[in-house]
Amino acid sequence: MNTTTTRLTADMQQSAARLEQTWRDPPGILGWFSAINHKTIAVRFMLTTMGFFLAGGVLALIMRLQLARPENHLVGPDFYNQLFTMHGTTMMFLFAVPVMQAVGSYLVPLMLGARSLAFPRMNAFAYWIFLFGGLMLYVGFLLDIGPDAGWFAYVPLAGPDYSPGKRVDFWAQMITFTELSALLEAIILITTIFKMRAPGMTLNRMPLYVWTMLVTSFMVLFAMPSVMLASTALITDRLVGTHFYNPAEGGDALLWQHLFWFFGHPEVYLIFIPPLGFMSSIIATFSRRPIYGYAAMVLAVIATAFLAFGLWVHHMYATNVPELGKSFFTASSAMIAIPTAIQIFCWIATLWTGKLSFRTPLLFALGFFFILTLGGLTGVMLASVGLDLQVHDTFFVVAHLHYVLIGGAVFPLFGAFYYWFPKFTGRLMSETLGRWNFWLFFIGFNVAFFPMHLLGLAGMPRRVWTYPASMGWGDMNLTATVGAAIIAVSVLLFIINALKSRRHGAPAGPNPWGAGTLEWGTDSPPPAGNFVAPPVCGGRYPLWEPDGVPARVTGLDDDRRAILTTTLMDARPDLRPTMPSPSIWPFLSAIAVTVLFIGSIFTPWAVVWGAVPVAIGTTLWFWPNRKSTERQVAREVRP
Amino acid sequence: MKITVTTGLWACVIASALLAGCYREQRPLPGAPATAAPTDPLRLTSLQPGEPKAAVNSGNPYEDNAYATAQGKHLFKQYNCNGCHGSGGGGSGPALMDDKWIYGSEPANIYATIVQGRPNGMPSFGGHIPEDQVWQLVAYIRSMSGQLRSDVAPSRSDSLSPGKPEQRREKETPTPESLPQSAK
Amino acid sequence: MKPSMHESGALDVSALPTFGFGHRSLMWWGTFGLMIIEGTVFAITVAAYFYLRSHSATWPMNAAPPDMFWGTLNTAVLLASMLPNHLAKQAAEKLDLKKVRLWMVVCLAFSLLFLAIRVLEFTSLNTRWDSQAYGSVVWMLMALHTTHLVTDAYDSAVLTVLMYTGPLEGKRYVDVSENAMYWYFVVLSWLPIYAVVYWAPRY
Amino acid sequence: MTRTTAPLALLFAAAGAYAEPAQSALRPAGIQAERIHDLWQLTLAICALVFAAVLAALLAALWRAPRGDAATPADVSPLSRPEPRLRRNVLLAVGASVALLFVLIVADFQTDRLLNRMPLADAVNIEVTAHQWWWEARYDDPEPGRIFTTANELHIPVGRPVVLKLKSSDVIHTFWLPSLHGKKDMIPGRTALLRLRADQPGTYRGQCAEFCGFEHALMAFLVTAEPNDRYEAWADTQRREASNELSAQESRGRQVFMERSCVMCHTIQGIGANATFGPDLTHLAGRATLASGVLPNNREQLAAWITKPQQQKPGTNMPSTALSQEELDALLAYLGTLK
Repeated sequence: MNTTTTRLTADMQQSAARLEQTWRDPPGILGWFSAINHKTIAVRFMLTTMGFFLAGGVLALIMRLQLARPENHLVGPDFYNQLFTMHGTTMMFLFAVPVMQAVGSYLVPLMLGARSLAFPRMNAFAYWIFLFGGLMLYVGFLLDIGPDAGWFAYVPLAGPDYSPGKRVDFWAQMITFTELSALLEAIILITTIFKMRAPGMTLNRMPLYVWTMLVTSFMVLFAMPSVMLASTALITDRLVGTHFYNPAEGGDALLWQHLFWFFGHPEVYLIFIPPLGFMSSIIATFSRRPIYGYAAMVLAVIATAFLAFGLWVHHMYATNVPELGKSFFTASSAMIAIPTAIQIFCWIATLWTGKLSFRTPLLFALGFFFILTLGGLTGVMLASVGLDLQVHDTFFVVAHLHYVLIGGAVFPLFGAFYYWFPKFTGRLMSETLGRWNFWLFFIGFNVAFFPMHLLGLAGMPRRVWTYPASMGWGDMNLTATVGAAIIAVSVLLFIINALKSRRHGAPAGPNPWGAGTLEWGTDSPPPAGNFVAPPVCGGRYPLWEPDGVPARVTGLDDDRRAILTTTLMDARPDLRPTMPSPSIWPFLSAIAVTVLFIGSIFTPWAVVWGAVPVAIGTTLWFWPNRKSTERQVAREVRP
Repeated sequence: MKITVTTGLWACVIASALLAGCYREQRPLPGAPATAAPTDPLRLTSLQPGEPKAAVNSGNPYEDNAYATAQGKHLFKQYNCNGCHGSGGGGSGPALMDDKWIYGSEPANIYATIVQGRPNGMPSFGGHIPEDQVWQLVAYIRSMSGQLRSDVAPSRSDSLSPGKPEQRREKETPTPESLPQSAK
Repeated sequence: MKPSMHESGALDVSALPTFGFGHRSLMWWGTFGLMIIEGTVFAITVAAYFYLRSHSATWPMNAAPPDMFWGTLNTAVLLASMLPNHLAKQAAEKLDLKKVRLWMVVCLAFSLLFLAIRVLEFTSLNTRWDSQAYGSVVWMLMALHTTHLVTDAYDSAVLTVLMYTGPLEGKRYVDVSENAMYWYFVVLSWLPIYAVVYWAPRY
Repeated sequence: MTRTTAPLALLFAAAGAYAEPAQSALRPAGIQAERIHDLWQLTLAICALVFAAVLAALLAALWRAPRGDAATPADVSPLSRPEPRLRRNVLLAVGASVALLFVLIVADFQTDRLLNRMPLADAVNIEVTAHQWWWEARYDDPEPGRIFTTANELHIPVGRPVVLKLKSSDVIHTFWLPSLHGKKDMIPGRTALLRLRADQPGTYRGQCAEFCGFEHALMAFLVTAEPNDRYEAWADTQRREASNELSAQESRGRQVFMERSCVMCHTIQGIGANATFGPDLTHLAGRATLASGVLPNNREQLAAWITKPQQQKPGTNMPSTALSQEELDALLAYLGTLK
């Protein structure tokens, strides 16, 4: 397939060299901490989240070993409670949500034909904050300060009276870190998607994946403030004696549950919606045709986002919810299945009329259909008040949520890694290992989690560190543990495959899959400035357009970080702003903020004295440099 | 480069883990604490010949453990110490959150007071309350007058709040004091 | 798609301006995002306020409602500060450095004033954060908004200094204009909070 | 049940075929659990159908679609022309899903209504208070003299409605007795009502379903449903105080009870032990289990539970009590008299 690289003229080659010079990250250890190129940060972000994914997986394995036999004493209740709290917290806050934003922060600019993300320094800052928050949690865990009140930290158990010490405070501050990072990423992505699309990429030509990231980012803006408020109130209850959750002084334990689930349920969709975009990219490419029903897909995603805010109470049926309320939340919880169904049917229609090539990415996408559909259907069961009263807080729910999150998010995510790995590294991953990886994961997953449905119905509650032999749950638990081991092997294969292919994989070239979206129109891995010449977009699948190569943009300086911004709706060329250059200050500011947050766990005054270094750091981050400013002024064109 | 630094970060994590685990956060299950000192001989007065006897410092290990101190707080309520001592503010029994200590402020003194009882109404709980629970109570009682680190002392309870939570109280410097009038 | 894009192989954009105001600038979208987030935080806190109120027999719980004087005065000051703020914004969009400097300084003076009054507001709330849930949520509302006052005052201070010392370029005027927009948000978001903190306990 | 779902149903039935005493949502023994179980079977059938249909469509698509690879030119014509057949089929599929969902929602509303409309004539009122980590049950009665308290093992009459008033004394617990009804949270500062009725005599196991700390896993209880006369007889025994005709060793045991830590937490009616921090032991010997439904109530277990409870339930609030063999024997002998 034609690409820009195959038709470089001599002067374009010089220009490409200058661009590389302009956009690449500074060398050296200091340069490493000053890096702001969206691809550099995104790769670090992805590696970090994968690290947390593995950590959370190890915790899960220990839990499965403990539960493999009844009345097992491999670990005690104290450590077990820390294990499942850390597992849930890690997977939800340190893996699932951030990994989606990490992948997005790599792909979105490339898919839009942009040179960079908006606010690259803020992007670096968001990464460092996330990293420090996650490390804080794990250092605490290793020092026996691991949170032990569940990832949902229900008060009063997580409150000052029943969770003494600093364990829960570390958890609550970790929330502050990760939510801050996620909120910043959301702002960055929204701005990028609205203002930095290639000329001609009207909203209705935007790749479906970009749509999912746009919708997800907006959901973040509305969902995450809720949990930040909740955890702040929790920490003030614990540290300065406020009474938000103290019934004796007019507070209310359910206030926590409302605030938490108003965030917590949309969060599931923050995790689930971007993978819908992975699915659409992979299915289109490997069935050699556009996704059927573009408009329906977009509207379905938007509908999901709206409904997601209307069903948090279905986590609280067992509390005293008034009947009418329950009916409303039942209806909306069941209705959210419709948009997902629409998308599934559109994908099946696409496959039905496509020319299929069964490469590993498509295999993972197909795994989604089996697992997610099952998980979605158990979700419909949980939406019903009657059934929920029986299976709520049992292993049935554990099975359900893993079917939804692993089937709905992790399988497409793995597919996405196989699909875009060539773009990240310039090399293809091994197909053989890929197939082993997929089949082991698929089988292991079902062996591990299907029995949990039955366990739940047979009366086994969640979050139990052990169970009496007389309950007869032993065999199914043993089966689940075997399945967990199989999953571990397959993930190990994935790591081996990635490490091996990074060095010795088959060279990919710009577009190994013959895909249609812009990120495949540049080298693999892309140059520091993403595109030697920014493309102009002629359709939904520009690389599939009759003329193959999109027309390109000229007139952007290549000796400074000039980018093109376009208008909101129909992406007409608008401005030529200049992006900021690399800086150490985002990193240093992140450290200052970390000191403030951790300090405030021990004394409220940290908020005061900790604010000073933060103010200094952010000011120096913002403060312009005289020389480059003069260069800017020289070439300034006023509106 | 990328790899080395990431591994470096993880190395720091592991290293910090190898530091002595954080005793403040452990959840020691019932069973007498490792090094609880023998109790002070019964002394009904602080008057003594010659050099004032140096305060016995028993180093109650529970005073560095948030969980044990919080357990002490729960026991204080369950064994109805509030009945006489209010929530530390005092009632028919002396206040426990002030700087006055009739029978000494050291853990060993308080232990003795609980185990042996004192004239004028303090019953002897020896044998009734297991030793480790007594030490938990001792730790909590000292937190009431701010003797413990603020990261160990309990925060507010889920009940009517009598005032500042223990962890926010200023440290009172204990002054021995003769029996109150009422007791004479 | 406009024909110009397909006539030649290239689309020349060298004539486009290098900065622009309002929603043309990336900065505007960044600020817009912040405003959504913080607006949501305020909204949810207010919701929590009324949730707690709906579970309590008496409101405010064994405490007198806050004294009106300082809060009302501060509301007036905040509203008044929108004028210099508006003029600073206009001046920035006309790239008029002298006026920008003038009105930014006036804004700064205002921010010092309302921060001072805010301190007095805290003394007249008639409850403590650790007295009961009512006190907690009132202090939470006030603390959240005060944080915004402080940060906004600090941002404006830094910008003002920059306006005097330089180095200056066109997009700094955009920063001034976005800072002004954020100021609007801080002032206008205060009105519902003022209503909740000072009037809700009275009705 | 359709043919597709029959094997599935078996599979799930298998899940119910375990544990004695029963603790399974699939073995309802009371009207409320029955209703939920009916809803379950309908939902299971419909969901199984949908799942099968989606999978069939997918496999058909994979089977019939031609193969291609990266070199195959992509067919972009769908961007410009409509695809009426796909449109019709997708719309049909969506329509079918909406219809089935609607059926489920209606069935659910119906079930929910029935659950809330259970007849309550001549009901037994029990106030159940959850503690970390045991259950206190106070049987209410218009005559204050007939009110009595027990722990961890409830008896209820078959066929009579039971109204449980659920409370918590510390953190959130959840009362779950799957054979008779679904869950209800016990939230500090709030009271919840749970209405149920046992229609088959038997002993059913229940368990705390909300994570509540160390011993959440081992916080169980038993409910024995028996004919009304047997129930009334049981209730009368519960109302009696501990007997005072004791052998020398037994009265020595009572002395141990009063002089050691036991008396600090436990009540025994009629001997002046009135602490309520732990379960009421007035009729301990009459119970089948110890330690909130996890240990069989026999001499060895009881001895172990008194001397080293932390080995049975790490983190429990029961302190280990050091007793000489003589004291222990006496205490066990005395506790044995508490029928």
